[in-house]
Amino acid sequence: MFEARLDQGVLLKKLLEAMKDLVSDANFECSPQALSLQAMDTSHVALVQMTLRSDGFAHFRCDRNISMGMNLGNMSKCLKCAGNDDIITLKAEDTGDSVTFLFESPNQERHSDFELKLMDIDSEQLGIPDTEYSATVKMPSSEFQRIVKDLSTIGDAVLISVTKDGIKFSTSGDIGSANINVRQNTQVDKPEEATVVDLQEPVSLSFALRYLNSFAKASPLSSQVSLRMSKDLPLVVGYRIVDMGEINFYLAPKVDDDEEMDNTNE
Amino acid sequence: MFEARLDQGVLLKKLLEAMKDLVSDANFECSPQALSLQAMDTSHVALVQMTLRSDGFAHFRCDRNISMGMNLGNMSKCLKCAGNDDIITLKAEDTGDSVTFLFESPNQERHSDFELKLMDIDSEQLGIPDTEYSATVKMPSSEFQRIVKDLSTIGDAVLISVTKDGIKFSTSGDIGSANINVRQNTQVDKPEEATVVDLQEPVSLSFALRYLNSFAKASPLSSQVSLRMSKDLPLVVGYRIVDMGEINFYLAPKVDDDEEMDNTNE
Amino acid sequence: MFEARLDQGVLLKKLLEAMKDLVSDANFECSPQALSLQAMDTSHVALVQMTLRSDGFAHFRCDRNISMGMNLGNMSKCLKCAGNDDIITLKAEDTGDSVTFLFESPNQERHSDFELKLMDIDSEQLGIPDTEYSATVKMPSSEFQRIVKDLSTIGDAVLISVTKDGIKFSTSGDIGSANINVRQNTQVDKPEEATVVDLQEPVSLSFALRYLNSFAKASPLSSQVSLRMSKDLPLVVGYRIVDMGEINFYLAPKVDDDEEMDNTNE
Amino acid sequence: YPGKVEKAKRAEQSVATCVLEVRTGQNGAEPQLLLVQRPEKGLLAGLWEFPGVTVSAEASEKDRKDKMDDLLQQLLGSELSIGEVLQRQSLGSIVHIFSHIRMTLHVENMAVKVNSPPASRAAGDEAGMPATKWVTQKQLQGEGLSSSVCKVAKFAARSNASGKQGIKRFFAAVVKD
Amino acid sequence: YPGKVEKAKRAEQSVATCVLEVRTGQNGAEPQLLLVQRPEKGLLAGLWEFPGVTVSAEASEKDRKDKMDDLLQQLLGSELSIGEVLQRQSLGSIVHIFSHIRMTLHVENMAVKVNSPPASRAAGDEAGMPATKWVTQKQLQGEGLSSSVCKVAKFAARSNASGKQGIKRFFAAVVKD
Amino acid sequence: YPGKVEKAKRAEQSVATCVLEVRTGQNGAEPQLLLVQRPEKGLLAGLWEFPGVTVSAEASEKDRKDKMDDLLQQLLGSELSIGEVLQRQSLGSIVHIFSHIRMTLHVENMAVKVNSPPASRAAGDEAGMPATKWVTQKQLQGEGLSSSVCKVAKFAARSNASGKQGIKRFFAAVVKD
Repeated sequence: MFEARLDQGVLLKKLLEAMKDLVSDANFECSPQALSLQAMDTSHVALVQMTLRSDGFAHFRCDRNISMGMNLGNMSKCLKCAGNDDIITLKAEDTGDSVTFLFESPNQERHSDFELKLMDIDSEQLGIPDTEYSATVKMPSSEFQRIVKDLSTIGDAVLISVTKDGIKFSTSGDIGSANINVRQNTQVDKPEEATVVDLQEPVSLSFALRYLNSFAKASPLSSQVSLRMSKDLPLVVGYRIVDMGEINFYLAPKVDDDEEMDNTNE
Repeated sequence: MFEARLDQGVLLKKLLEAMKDLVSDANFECSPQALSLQAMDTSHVALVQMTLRSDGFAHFRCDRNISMGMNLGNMSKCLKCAGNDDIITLKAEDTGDSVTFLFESPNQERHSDFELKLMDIDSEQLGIPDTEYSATVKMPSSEFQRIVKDLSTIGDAVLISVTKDGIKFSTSGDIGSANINVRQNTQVDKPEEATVVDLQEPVSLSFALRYLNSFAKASPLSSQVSLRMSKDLPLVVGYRIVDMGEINFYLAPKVDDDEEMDNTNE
Repeated sequence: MFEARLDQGVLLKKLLEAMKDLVSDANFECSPQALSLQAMDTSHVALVQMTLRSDGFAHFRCDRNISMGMNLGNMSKCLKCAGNDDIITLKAEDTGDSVTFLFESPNQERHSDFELKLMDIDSEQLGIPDTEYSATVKMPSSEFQRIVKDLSTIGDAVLISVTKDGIKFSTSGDIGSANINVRQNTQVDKPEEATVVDLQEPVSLSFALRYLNSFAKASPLSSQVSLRMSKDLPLVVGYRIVDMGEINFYLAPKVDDDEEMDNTNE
Repeated sequence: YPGKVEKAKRAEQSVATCVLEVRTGQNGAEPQLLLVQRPEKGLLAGLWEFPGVTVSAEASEKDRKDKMDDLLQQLLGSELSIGEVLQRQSLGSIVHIFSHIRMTLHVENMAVKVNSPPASRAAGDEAGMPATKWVTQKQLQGEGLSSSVCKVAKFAARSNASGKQGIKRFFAAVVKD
Repeated sequence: YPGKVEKAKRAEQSVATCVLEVRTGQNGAEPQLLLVQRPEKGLLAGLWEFPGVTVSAEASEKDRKDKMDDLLQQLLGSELSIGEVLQRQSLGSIVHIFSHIRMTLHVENMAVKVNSPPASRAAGDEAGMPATKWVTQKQLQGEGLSSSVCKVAKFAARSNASGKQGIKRFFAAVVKD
Repeated sequence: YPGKVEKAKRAEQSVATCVLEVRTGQNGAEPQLLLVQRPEKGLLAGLWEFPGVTVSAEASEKDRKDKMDDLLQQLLGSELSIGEVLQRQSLGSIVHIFSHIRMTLHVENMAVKVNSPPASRAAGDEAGMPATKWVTQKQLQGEGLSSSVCKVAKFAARSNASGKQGIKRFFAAVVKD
């Protein structure tokens, strides 16, 4: 028996919005410690890792570890039927082939249940080592979202360079080139507006903008995003979910002599 | 000579928005008592009946009964040119082949007239008997709109069941199933938030969701919607227009062994 | 060396939005007096003339006259990356083949530079004589925008008639006909709501609505628009940019016996 | 305002067409639909379609039904008269645009009970008469139908389906003065 | 930033093309447009098109006009020279994408007055010369034109139409230094 | 709620397919891809496709690999066994909708090193065996492939391209209990 009750149901709605365009099907892993998910996008270039700790739920019961395979598009359809103020409860039998979502309005006047069929999903589980990164930048998530969106109108790839003064995003394309610099800035009225650089050594890596745009859909989850980079390692784009856990996106850097992968005539 | 002046022109705009996707052409019947309309949708599954009483108009003159056939899409185009605060006047000669819409801005600075050609529309008039219904539910119209919209993402048909405690909407589809319960609730701060069940006997009927979604476009007309149901009879979805009249939508229940009608390959 | 710094960068954003759908490529002419542009739309029916005086800029340096050919669509993409509060600086070398846009956020935390390639554009320069117009109407730009949008749902061409009492816009099409009258009105609380007619003699001319709709995209630049007309001469639709300059659109009147030009089967 | 801007116009044409369905009432026998072959020359030459007849744009529903009765009488002779009309209803109209013609198809649907299945007629069997054939709904899908005929078939199929759950059967028709 | 991402590129080609219209000035005689047949091999082999000549991407408008003059001289010989040029204007350019070629068509429009209608020339009439023919605007629509030629024809038709209500005739051209 | 509304269903079919690539390791020699010809009758008769075998909808990835091994063994006999498998990976699945069939294609990609290029086999060379041929990626584009095969080819090409910058090479796979 698995049962988890989340007072702030909107969190789950936002999580699905953040993941559903990147990953079509994934296994939600339930354990006494957490509800978690790890999945690659279809092109195997990006990886998403989400953890919601059991102590962040209003109620959490997990008798034995189970894995619930779901189509994230269908799950998102379902969650769109929940109000933003609704309390959401997930329920699944250990041996069942479905999961139930209960939505309760705050005044208990309306309650809904949605039963979703589970799927068998073959998925490789990857071990993500605890790495020290050369550079970690925390910045407003809305700022990051806007930058990658803006640069996408100019080019396909972005070069991200971190120095002790700040972070620079550069791209170029048919019509010209662009550089956006954001300076370290800790003198702010609200902590969520700060931009903080934590640097071991300067680093400069290139990434496909369309993945970053996809990751940035997680912005509603947190006012700050953290970007972690080391030479020749994947970029980690992380959003903390207060009192609950986090969602991290991993993106392999672009190899320099790589052919543009969107070339295939589709 | 027909002439009707409506201080709250926005009402007419909302009415057209509520009907134009369901019905393409219809006759507006003018009599000294009312401006009214009755029409079936093209598939003859739903019927809409609108009545605006003459005493609800600022000025109303109808020398003899006339019938004005209009394409609701064109009429809606026309009304979209009226401001929400505009006073709208309809004018038609008894033997003319056009109707004129006058729009006056509240400060009289701007006035516009739109002349629309009338059409000859063959239409059957149906007699709608005054029926006692087994169940009548009044609920917030926005709530009803949201429920039918939400359920449309899961299935094509909805089973509506009314008991003395409340009303339940159920559907199922490829990805799973859903139930939404709304409880009777009369302890509300604002009367428009109440859900009131008036029950002779419990009733449970199945309807095509796409028609309900279409009806729900009338929500801006009234904060409350009434659902009236009896076994084997059409559902009536009604919206009252304060001091003016009402608009009622009738929908035939789905026959159980019916083939899904959207099957044709279009 | 050309360098121009505009504290209200949003002005430039709005200008591009006003022009980019009408004109695809154009030369920006830089002189010590002004940054200006003149261009015809691709069908050569309309002409746009924009002038931003050098004294309206926070900083303006133009060592020698240069002409910067740009694709307005690309320039607009670039400017969309500027925040509405950003300070925008344009920079170009006298002999360079690119222009640089600098965007600085008000708190200097973020600064971006976009380099756009310049194009060689063959363009005729037309001399626009200073004409006395028979009728000049100043009216709220939002009102004008709404009128031409509304009439576009009915017809393709609009007849604009000015008398001493006001201005009338008329159209007709398949579904009917429409007239919108706006009266002279100088008794207003806010000057931007006034409608003022300055008339030498009544005038009545016909124009293609799709161009007027395109011109009306300049409405965010100014709360008032001026319409200037004389018999057999182009209409001038003008927007003043406070302390900076103006943008004027010229549209040739429709010749009466003209075949409708959208007839070609596209 | 001096007259509206003129647009290039297509010729307007109104056609009454009927999806005629005969049922033998025998167990398991599927209803048969009547198709008629167009003349070998002209628009959509030689294609099969539901029986149709050109009517004036101002024709009332009754005018159209009369014209259709004439056509069916001519096509089927006495065959049809022996059958009992189970159902007959106007389904509404469809507009079909050809390059030079804007055709409004007024579609009606008629179900007739017969004792034995009617015979098809090949071209030339009878002088001056078009070829006819009877097909089931399923066979219809295999025919090389023109897109306007497909539209009619779908329209009729949908109307029939909806007929079962139509709203009209709940209310009495009001006869207007 | 180290060079932009490369994309697969189509070969670029610039072509000057001219919609040449001759008018005899006779009552009711419609203007005739010149079409030229493409070579039997290669891109769009054998199709009819407006006379066109490849120019360099950097060619100025004057360069293109000169090249077009040469081409027309060659195609029409002395025939054209007897005519009075009524109108000649550059209409702008159209980009047409073939699978491997990105063709920019610089379109000009030229109207010439002649005394008698010019003659067409069949393929082979004159060694090394393409076939030519003269068609009215109406006949043009019946021709099997490639889509790029259709584009040019529409473009020219529209520009002509707009010419009547063009904005240029209201303002004097400024000669730049 | 009494059962969901039924929709017309397509037959479901699961197929394991493999983009098999052999490399001779010789300088400049392009990899060759194996195509197999479909039977002369039935769905997509006679078209060339990547080797494929129907599997049950519940087949695990291992089941599919086993079935593919059997198929390749049968198609290529001992030829393949002499080669060293350079790479083999499951690329995911593609759904292709035919009019009556909903086919899920489980695509894998396999690269094998061989000493000499393998031979094609014409239809009838060996009783009961389909024709096979080896083509380069380039030649593949010239083949008259069905759209489902095109999808597989693109899918494999993209997966290969992304392989170079895939995320998996950065993390160790976790073996689940």
